[in-house]
Amino acid sequence: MSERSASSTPSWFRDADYEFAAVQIERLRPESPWRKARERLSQRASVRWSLRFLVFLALLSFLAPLLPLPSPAAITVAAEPAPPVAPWSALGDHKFVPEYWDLNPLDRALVSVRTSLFGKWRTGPWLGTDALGRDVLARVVWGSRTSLLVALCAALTSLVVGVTWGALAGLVGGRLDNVLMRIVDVLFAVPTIFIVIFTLSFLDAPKSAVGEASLLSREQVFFLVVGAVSWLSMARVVRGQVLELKRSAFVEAARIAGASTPWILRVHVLPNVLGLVIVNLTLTLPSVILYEAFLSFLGLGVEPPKVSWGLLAAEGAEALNPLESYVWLIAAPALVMALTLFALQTLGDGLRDAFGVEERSER
Amino acid sequence: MPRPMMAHAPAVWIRRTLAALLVALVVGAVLASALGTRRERADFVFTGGGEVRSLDPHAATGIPEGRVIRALFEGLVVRDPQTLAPAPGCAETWEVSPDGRTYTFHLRPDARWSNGDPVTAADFVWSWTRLLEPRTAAEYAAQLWCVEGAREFASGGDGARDPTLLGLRALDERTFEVRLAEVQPRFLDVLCFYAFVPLHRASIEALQARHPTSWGTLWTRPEHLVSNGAYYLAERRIHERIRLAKSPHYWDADGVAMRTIDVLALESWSSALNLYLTGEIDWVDGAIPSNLVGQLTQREDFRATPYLGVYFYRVNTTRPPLDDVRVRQALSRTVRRAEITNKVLKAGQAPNHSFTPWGRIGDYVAPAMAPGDPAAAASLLAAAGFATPASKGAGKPFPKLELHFNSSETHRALAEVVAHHWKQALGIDAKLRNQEWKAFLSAQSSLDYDLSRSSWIGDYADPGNFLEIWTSDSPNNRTGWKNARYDELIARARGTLVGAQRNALYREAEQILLNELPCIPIYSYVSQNLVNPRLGGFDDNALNEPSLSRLYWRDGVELDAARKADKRGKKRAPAPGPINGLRSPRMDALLFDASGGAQGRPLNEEQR
Amino acid sequence: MSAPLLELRDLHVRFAARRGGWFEPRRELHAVRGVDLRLERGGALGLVGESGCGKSTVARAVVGLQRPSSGGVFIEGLERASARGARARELRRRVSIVFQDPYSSLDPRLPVSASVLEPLAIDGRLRPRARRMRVLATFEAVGLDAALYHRYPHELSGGQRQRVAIARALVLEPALLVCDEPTSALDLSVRAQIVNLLDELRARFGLALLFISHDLAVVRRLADEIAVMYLGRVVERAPAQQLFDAPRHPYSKALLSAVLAPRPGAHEERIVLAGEPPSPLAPPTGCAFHPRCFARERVAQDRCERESPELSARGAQRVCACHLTDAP
Amino acid sequence: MLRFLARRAAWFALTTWVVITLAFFLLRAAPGGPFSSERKLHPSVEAALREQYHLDWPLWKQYLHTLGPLNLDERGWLGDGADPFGGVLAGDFGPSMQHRDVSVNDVLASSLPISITLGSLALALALVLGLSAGVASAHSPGSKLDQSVRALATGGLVLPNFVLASLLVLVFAFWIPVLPVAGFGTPRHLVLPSLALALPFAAYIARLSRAGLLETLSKDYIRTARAKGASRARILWKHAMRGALAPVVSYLGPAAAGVLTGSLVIERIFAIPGAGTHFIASALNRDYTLAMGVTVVYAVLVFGFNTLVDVAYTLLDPRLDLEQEA
Repeated sequence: MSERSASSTPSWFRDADYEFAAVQIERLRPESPWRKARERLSQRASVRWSLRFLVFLALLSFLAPLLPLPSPAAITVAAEPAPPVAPWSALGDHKFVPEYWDLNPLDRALVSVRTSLFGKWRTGPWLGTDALGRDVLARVVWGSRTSLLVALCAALTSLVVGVTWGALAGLVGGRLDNVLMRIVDVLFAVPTIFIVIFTLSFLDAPKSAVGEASLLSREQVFFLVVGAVSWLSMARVVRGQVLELKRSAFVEAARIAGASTPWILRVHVLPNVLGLVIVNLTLTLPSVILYEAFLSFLGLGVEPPKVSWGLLAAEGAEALNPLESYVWLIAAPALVMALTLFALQTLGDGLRDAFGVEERSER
Repeated sequence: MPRPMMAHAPAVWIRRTLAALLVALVVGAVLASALGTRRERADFVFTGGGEVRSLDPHAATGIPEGRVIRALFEGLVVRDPQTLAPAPGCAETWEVSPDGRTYTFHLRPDARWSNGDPVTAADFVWSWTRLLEPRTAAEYAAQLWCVEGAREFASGGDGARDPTLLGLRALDERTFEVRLAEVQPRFLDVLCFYAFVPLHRASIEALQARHPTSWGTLWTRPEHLVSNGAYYLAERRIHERIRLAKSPHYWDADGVAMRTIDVLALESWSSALNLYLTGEIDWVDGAIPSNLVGQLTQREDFRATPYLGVYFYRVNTTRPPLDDVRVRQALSRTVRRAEITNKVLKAGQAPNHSFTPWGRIGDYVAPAMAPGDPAAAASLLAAAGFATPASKGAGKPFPKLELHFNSSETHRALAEVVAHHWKQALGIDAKLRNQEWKAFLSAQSSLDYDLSRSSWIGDYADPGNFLEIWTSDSPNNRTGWKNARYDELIARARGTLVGAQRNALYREAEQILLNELPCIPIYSYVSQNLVNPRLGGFDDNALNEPSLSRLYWRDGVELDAARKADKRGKKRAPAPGPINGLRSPRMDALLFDASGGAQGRPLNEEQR
Repeated sequence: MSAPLLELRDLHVRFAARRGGWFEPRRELHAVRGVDLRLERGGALGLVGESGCGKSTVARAVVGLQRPSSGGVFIEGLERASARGARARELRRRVSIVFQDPYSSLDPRLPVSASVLEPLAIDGRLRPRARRMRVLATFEAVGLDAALYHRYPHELSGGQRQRVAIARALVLEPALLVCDEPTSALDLSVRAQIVNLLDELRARFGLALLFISHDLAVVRRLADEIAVMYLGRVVERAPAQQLFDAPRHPYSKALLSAVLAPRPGAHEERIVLAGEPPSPLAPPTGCAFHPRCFARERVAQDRCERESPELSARGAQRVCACHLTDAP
Repeated sequence: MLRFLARRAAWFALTTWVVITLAFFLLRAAPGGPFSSERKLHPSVEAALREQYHLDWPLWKQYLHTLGPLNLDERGWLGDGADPFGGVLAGDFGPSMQHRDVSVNDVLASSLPISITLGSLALALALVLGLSAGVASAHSPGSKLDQSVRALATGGLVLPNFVLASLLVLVFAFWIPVLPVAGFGTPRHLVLPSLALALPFAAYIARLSRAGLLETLSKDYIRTARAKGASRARILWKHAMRGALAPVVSYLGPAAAGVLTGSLVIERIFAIPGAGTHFIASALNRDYTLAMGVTVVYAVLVFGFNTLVDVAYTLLDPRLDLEQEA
């Protein structure tokens, strides 16, 4: 037989006839599924509000030093926890002393901007004060930094480690898949709380070097540990989806056409996994925030004077008793936590619907 | 065209199996909880915190352990629950030789073990020998090293140990002689401690014969434990409860009212409080969360009593700048102790101006340290060459200090307040380091800290108990502080029999301590008890050790009378419990005589 | 004589058994057990049989998705599995496939034009502009409106999607189009359109078709020659008309009688096969069909249980594997 | 199936070994030891204790002794010294270093059944509550019932369980005094803790089953069933449940691990003498043996439950293939 070269093949199609149409058709921008998903998302009021709330919260926690709040750590030795006052009855006073703890340079700059903006004025105890006279509002706002940072850390690890891990296992398959997924299984079976306790106690270990030269702060280790445990389910989910994609007809069609693995990964797998990843993220974040609360309850949370919602909730839960309920001590952190998680969940639901409806209609 | 059936079949049985499994789980769980552990409430229920770690008096160390062991066992002498003075226990009488070196105890003829055996002097010889045996690894063995031959016995190799060389003799069945190698003026106080109770040799050795290589504490199980105290061990469920039941063989069984006592292990104070408020517990002992102090101190059932304990910060005197005594004094003189006790702790604690808690123990009156004075402190700091807020930039900046504390809300709050004081008066930044308990201890023992939270609780009412930890060879010093004069004074006091002379020596030593300040005393403890108002015979004392065998339930009349007599004017609290009271047979007999008949008393409606 | 476009020589495909059943030892699934087939340029071969008879595996082996365990797939005389580099690329151009389910064969995240474009992009022969023109040309060839160019699969009907899938298969101008039950997931009306389209494409481009289906009506419409598979074997192969007129193998008879409406006046009764096809994990001894064979009841032969019948000629163009019909 | 289980068993052994090794070395590397305390032990006493618990041995010997199955101890513990077997692999965790009267096996024997009772009750409750809520909500999507169930389900997911538990105690033990505040012993004592433990999981199961049901309901075979005249409730229970159950079942694995972790909090709040308390306490107290015991038990439970779930999942969906997965 003779091997025919491509050029010698008489084409079935008279491509040239379509030159004009090809130019025309490229002008019509395709409507990407992402944009459609976005549209579908923004059609829901609840999703819009959730998104707004989360953005607001993120801004609030980032800009906390800029706000004219009392110091969340400053102790005024009060007799009893004071209940909230309405903003109009006690707008605030001029007693702010910038006695923040070790802040990073950016935050310190923000504090100085704040003092130049508001002077010594600070808000009143709008959400009440706790047993040491600390302002609950300030603590909730500053506490959001820890909680959101923990969530962010977990999100990043999930994305970087979890997605890579799962995609690798699913795509390569075979022995590697087996090994990778068994590692995940083993890690799942190792009680994470145990790891947390010991990592923290290593951190508490006496430092042989001269005082200050600590490698990682307690927060950082805390973040690392939480991140380290949060990617596991992401890896599983991604692997499952990749496996399904790998067996799907359109990937097989691409393979028949000679597509390489990177090609398939780029063109077919990643875009199809992304929706799932995002949805799974919105599930991971709430559970991580709750995990932080759990650790705080066990006394393994962040170090004072740093605060977190979990710590506030754990402190506040003590105040829930029949003798004297200092309701605001628990209500404020619990409410803001609930709202955040609620917003994340609404967003997750919205995303799932936005991405998922298409998938469902295709099956 | 025939197609393979979709496998519907398994789904059905799976659904059924799952459903059945669910039902089985629920039923099983409910049954398990219903069958296993249903029991009557004990006459008296209390909690002192977590699980009792050991019931072996030689292995146990803590306060909750002590309460149970003292109910189970009775030593030669016991503390009088009101005065804490040594009172006759298993020994009816005793003599001390004039040189203070020989103690002769005469055991009660009716002292019996819970299995009916008589308690003999030989039991004490055996028990104390077991205590001194190195393999027992008893923490309190060192307290007996004043006994002749004890130190050699405890430190000798396996072959060198000869129990017959110990100064312990059973002169006869009921006479027990102890010869001391060195004078111990507080020997009787030491003996009140629960480590020195007798153990039932026969039962322990029988178990050991059955399990020859076991050094374990198998004998502390309810089915094996034989005790000589007012109670015997009826039941023990790890991490749940210990049930004590009145021992019929106890020599003073007639004086014991509560037939059963439950000791609950509760990790969280909130759940203890909740149980107390629902009448499930009659006595809760534990530090109250700051949120609740204000509320509780108003109530009649809250009892705060001065407690033999001091809260202080250890200062690492080996680290600059804390090696400078002026710096330590400056730090100490800027702590506003009264503010801490009145505004933060609020439960009745007292600011400490000496290391000895409450400024005095018995007839010992502690010297006072230099009074709090921020200005003086600032000048001390300036004299040490450091910049202060007033020094306008003169002097070197004070390095950042780390203040270690173990994870607890109270320690954290206190550290925050103290750091605030230092910042305010001296411009010193203290970084707070919250450490997990064991890491905290490890840092403290290896002197890897600047300042470290600490506390010390006395075993008995004696200043030596507190001051001896600061000698240079004490493992509890942990500050790197050494003072030869101090060591000498303490050593001399230890060998002095006359109380007044000894107190003078201690006073001189404590003055040195307060000048040098390897520690910054903060406040003296109070015991914080929530006690059912109906409970009678609950004696407040500085060790928070009411005698469990003296407790009884008041009836309505007595409760009213007690309430009238109470002049604290506090809020009434519910007093659940038996309305007709529950008294010991002896008290009942007395009452019967007094009222001249068996007519009932008016009922009280307060029972819940 | 030049090599045929497609030739299967004693093709065997074995799988490690996926589900050995409860408490059963692991076994091997012998999905294709020695298939020989030939297809000339422009020809149309229909492959029929029940689900699980191995016909899809044959299709997958032809397009290179499944490596043969032994035997070989030859495209224009070249062995598929051993081809490398430029030859492999050339082979990929020569053969393409249309899958059964138009729903899952298109990437939901890509506009359909991108799906059609993909083989061109991978092949890399044409410049981007030319690729788009080619896509439009194939759109027209398969009867798709150019307005659907930027649409997503979920916006299209099943028939449209299958046309997209066909366009994708045509875009590299293959010589052989493997159709793996391309119509079975479609509505009846659409089915006819797709069949017509395939027929038309075959006529227009001289495309050879390997048409796999259990729908005999469709096969009859498209195929010149038909091979009947049972349990991994070809049991009968004959020109389409001959097979439909006079099936020789009992299984072929059963298939035909089950599917074709009884012709008025026809005296043959409808044959209903008993039971389900045996598991390919545990094929019956002897003739794989014997447990369900109705003819055997009439002419009992032990041989069927012992000996596997070989394909043997039953006339000029047809072969059959049956002991009972051995005698012509 | 056997093959699957055999493979699982191999992985199980590996996992256990990893957990044991990790726990052993983490514990020994952590600062402080089981016998460090505020009132420092006399060196001779500490030495005696260390000898008694073999902490004076070289690390490798301690490790082998902990691992077992050979008892390297020449004396034996709490029993016949003649026993040649010991260590984790022989099912003997040794003596507890903090609870000096008992062995770790004793502690586990008394606390584990309680935790398992509580946990399984909570899981069952979560399933019952979650599935019924899911079904109720899927019965008429968009209705008031559906909306309130969804709101409740979200509520269960947004609060830390200790806050939930405290609220439950306040409401059902003090405001409406119907249930005991804490303790263990009667079925009534189990109501609040298992509820507090179950609620977040019930909420999640409700969401999962609702979504699963709705998806299954849109499938063809359900339409067929409906066309045949089956009532919606019947369709829900008889037909759609199977499709909806799969995600719920696959969630049970993580849920069981979550219940185990959650019970650390719940047991503390309700003063339940389960294993959860030991989990934290033993690690904090450096009770090497007890910490090892609870860790291994936890790992075994999680692994075992995941295996069970995998089996159940495969049974629900025969297309899934254990051999493949293993």
